[in-house]
Amino acid sequence: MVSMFVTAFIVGGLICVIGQLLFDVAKLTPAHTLCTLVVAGSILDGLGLYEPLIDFAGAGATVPITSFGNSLTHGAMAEAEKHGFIGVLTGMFEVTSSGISAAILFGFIAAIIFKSKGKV
Amino acid sequence: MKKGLLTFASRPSIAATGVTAGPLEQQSPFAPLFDKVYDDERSGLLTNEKGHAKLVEDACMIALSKVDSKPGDVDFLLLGDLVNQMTPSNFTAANLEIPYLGLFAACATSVSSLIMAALLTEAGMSQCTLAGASSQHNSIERQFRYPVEYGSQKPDTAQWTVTAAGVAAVTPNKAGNPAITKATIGRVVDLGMTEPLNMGAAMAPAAADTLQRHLDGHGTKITDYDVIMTGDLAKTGFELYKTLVEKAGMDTTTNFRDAGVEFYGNDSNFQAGASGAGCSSTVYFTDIYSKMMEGEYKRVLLIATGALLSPLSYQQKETIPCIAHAIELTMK
Amino acid sequence: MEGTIIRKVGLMMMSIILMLAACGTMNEDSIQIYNDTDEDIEEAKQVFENDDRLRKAVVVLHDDELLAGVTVGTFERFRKTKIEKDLKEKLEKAYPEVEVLVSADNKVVIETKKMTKIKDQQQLKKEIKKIKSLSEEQT
Amino acid sequence: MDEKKYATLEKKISPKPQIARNMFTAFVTGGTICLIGQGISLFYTTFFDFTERTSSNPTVATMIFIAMLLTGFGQYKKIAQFGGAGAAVPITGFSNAVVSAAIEHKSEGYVLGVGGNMFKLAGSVILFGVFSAFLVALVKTILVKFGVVSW
Repeated sequence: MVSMFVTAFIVGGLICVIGQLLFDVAKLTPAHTLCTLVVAGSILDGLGLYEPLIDFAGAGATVPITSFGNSLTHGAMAEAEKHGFIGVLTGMFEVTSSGISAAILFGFIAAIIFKSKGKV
Repeated sequence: MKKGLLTFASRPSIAATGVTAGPLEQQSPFAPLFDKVYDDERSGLLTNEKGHAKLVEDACMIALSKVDSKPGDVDFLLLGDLVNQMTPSNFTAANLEIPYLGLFAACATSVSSLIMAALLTEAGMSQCTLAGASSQHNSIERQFRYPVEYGSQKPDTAQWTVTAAGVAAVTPNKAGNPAITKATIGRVVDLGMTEPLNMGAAMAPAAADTLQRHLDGHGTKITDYDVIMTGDLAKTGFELYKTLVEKAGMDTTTNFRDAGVEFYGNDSNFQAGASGAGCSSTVYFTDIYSKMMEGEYKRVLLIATGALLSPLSYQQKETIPCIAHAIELTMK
Repeated sequence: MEGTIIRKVGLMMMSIILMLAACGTMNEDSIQIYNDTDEDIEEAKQVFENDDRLRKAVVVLHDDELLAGVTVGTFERFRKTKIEKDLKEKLEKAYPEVEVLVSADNKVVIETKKMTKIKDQQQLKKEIKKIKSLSEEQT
Repeated sequence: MDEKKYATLEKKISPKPQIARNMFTAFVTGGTICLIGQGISLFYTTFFDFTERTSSNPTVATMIFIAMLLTGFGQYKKIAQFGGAGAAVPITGFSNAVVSAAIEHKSEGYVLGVGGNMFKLAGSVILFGVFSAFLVALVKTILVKFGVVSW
């Protein structure tokens, strides 16, 4: 059980180090970096490399943004397996519905509750 | 290049100054000299822009109270800020009902408005003109960079926009007050800098160019001035600016200062230092102004620097054009 | 100063990784089999014992269903799905007429461990069906 | 002073990002956030009917909720200034992008402000995620149809 925590910490940290390298070395803006990582996530899943990583690292692979790309692709491929080409469209948000809906919902609730301050 | 040089024979004076600042600015070494300080970024109002307008209006009223006159006695109001279409300055002009000229030179507006006021006074058309510039951290941050609460890692070259407004009342020559004697209108200089989080590097060449033209045009030397203070180059820009000036064969070790470097002291929370029209105008109208009134400085050269980019020009991969206006104040 | 921190942390990381890999292999008490049918459980024990990729196994054998929750070694988790398939084949060869479900998921291990203590048949059947549906779920 | 000479001068004088330090802080921050994520997913597997695989959905939702609170109280930008990509890459960074844009544009009203600007930063992530997923799934389906690859 403890080993899951350690692997999650290490794999999560490494993915963030890659993001930091994209920030500092490749001089990408945060938005570009996140898009690159999402695309990388979905390509990795296409090659079937991301699922074993989730098995190995648990939250270390599902929390970073690469898991968003992965679950989109995974849903699309799972549905495409059953229904062919149309499945690619129908299955897209099959797996990852909670991420987007939670972000939209909590974003709006935050807009109602909070007021931004400028303190450092 | 002898163009863009101004000499004011009638030596218009800065009769009084009004400076207001936000909560974060209380930790600035210049804070004791501020006339009014708010404990909330929005000075208690609903939106950032409303707070920004109140900041400017209070600064104008304070400057007027020091020359004990009312908005009705003022001939011209010259204001500028960085928000889209300068709405805070426009709303202030609406409340004060003074004939209004909106000026935009980004963070160089503090000096460009002084130059325009001096010109109007020199032409004998104005007994009292209010000239000033302002900026507010929240409204600039959300317009130029990211939402305030967004967690992006600011590099060491980033600058923190100051929440402050500085306004000066310019009148025909008055003994005992700093007089505006010479000025140089800056040229737009663009040496291909593209990183909006390193504006100091983009503005440094403009400051060096204006300094060089001012000294050559008016036939003065670095040593004639007690201090040569640039607007908001901050640490990186100030280093580059000094290097450029030294390459032109001048010594920058004695009397070179920068408002951006000094505004927040040496607090690493603010990365390279301060920026914004509020930064240069407040330091000029408090620190420099009081030191001249006390006689510590006899002759100063103020070079305010401004980056003339927009969020749109950045996204369209344009480089950052910059400008720097210079003005010379003398105590007789 | 930077360099020393990085070296210290690097060292710490290496030791943790070594510790993970070196965990113990299978032994007697790490296999729990609950069997209320007349099937011979010796072969199942054999299958789990000589597979050194596993660290723990909990098996419930109840009329024609066999439910096995296994925990694999840290670095074997990369091939978790393959391990599940292997064990399923072996067990199906050993018990042809029994319906086999093998899962390396934590949840299944926890639930099967609880199930070994349930006595009444009805409850047990319901639990097994619940676990089956859980492990097929995608979202 | 022409552009090239000035560019080299600027490169020499502008402070470089401390790559080693930033990598270390990103590693620690990202790791801690994923550690917390692992704790939450363990919580869901033990007390609720989620397997290890399906517990990622409620975990992501809870992390987004926590990031909303941190952003609302103005703490997230401090974590991000320290952690850099360590705070931006996890799903909390995505939630921070959505929540901060929503809070920021509240002054323009809920429909035009919050509605119009909420996905100003995070929208590109969704766009490129869906587009890349579509391409990858399409390519894979074609390959499978040609029998080059099996599912």
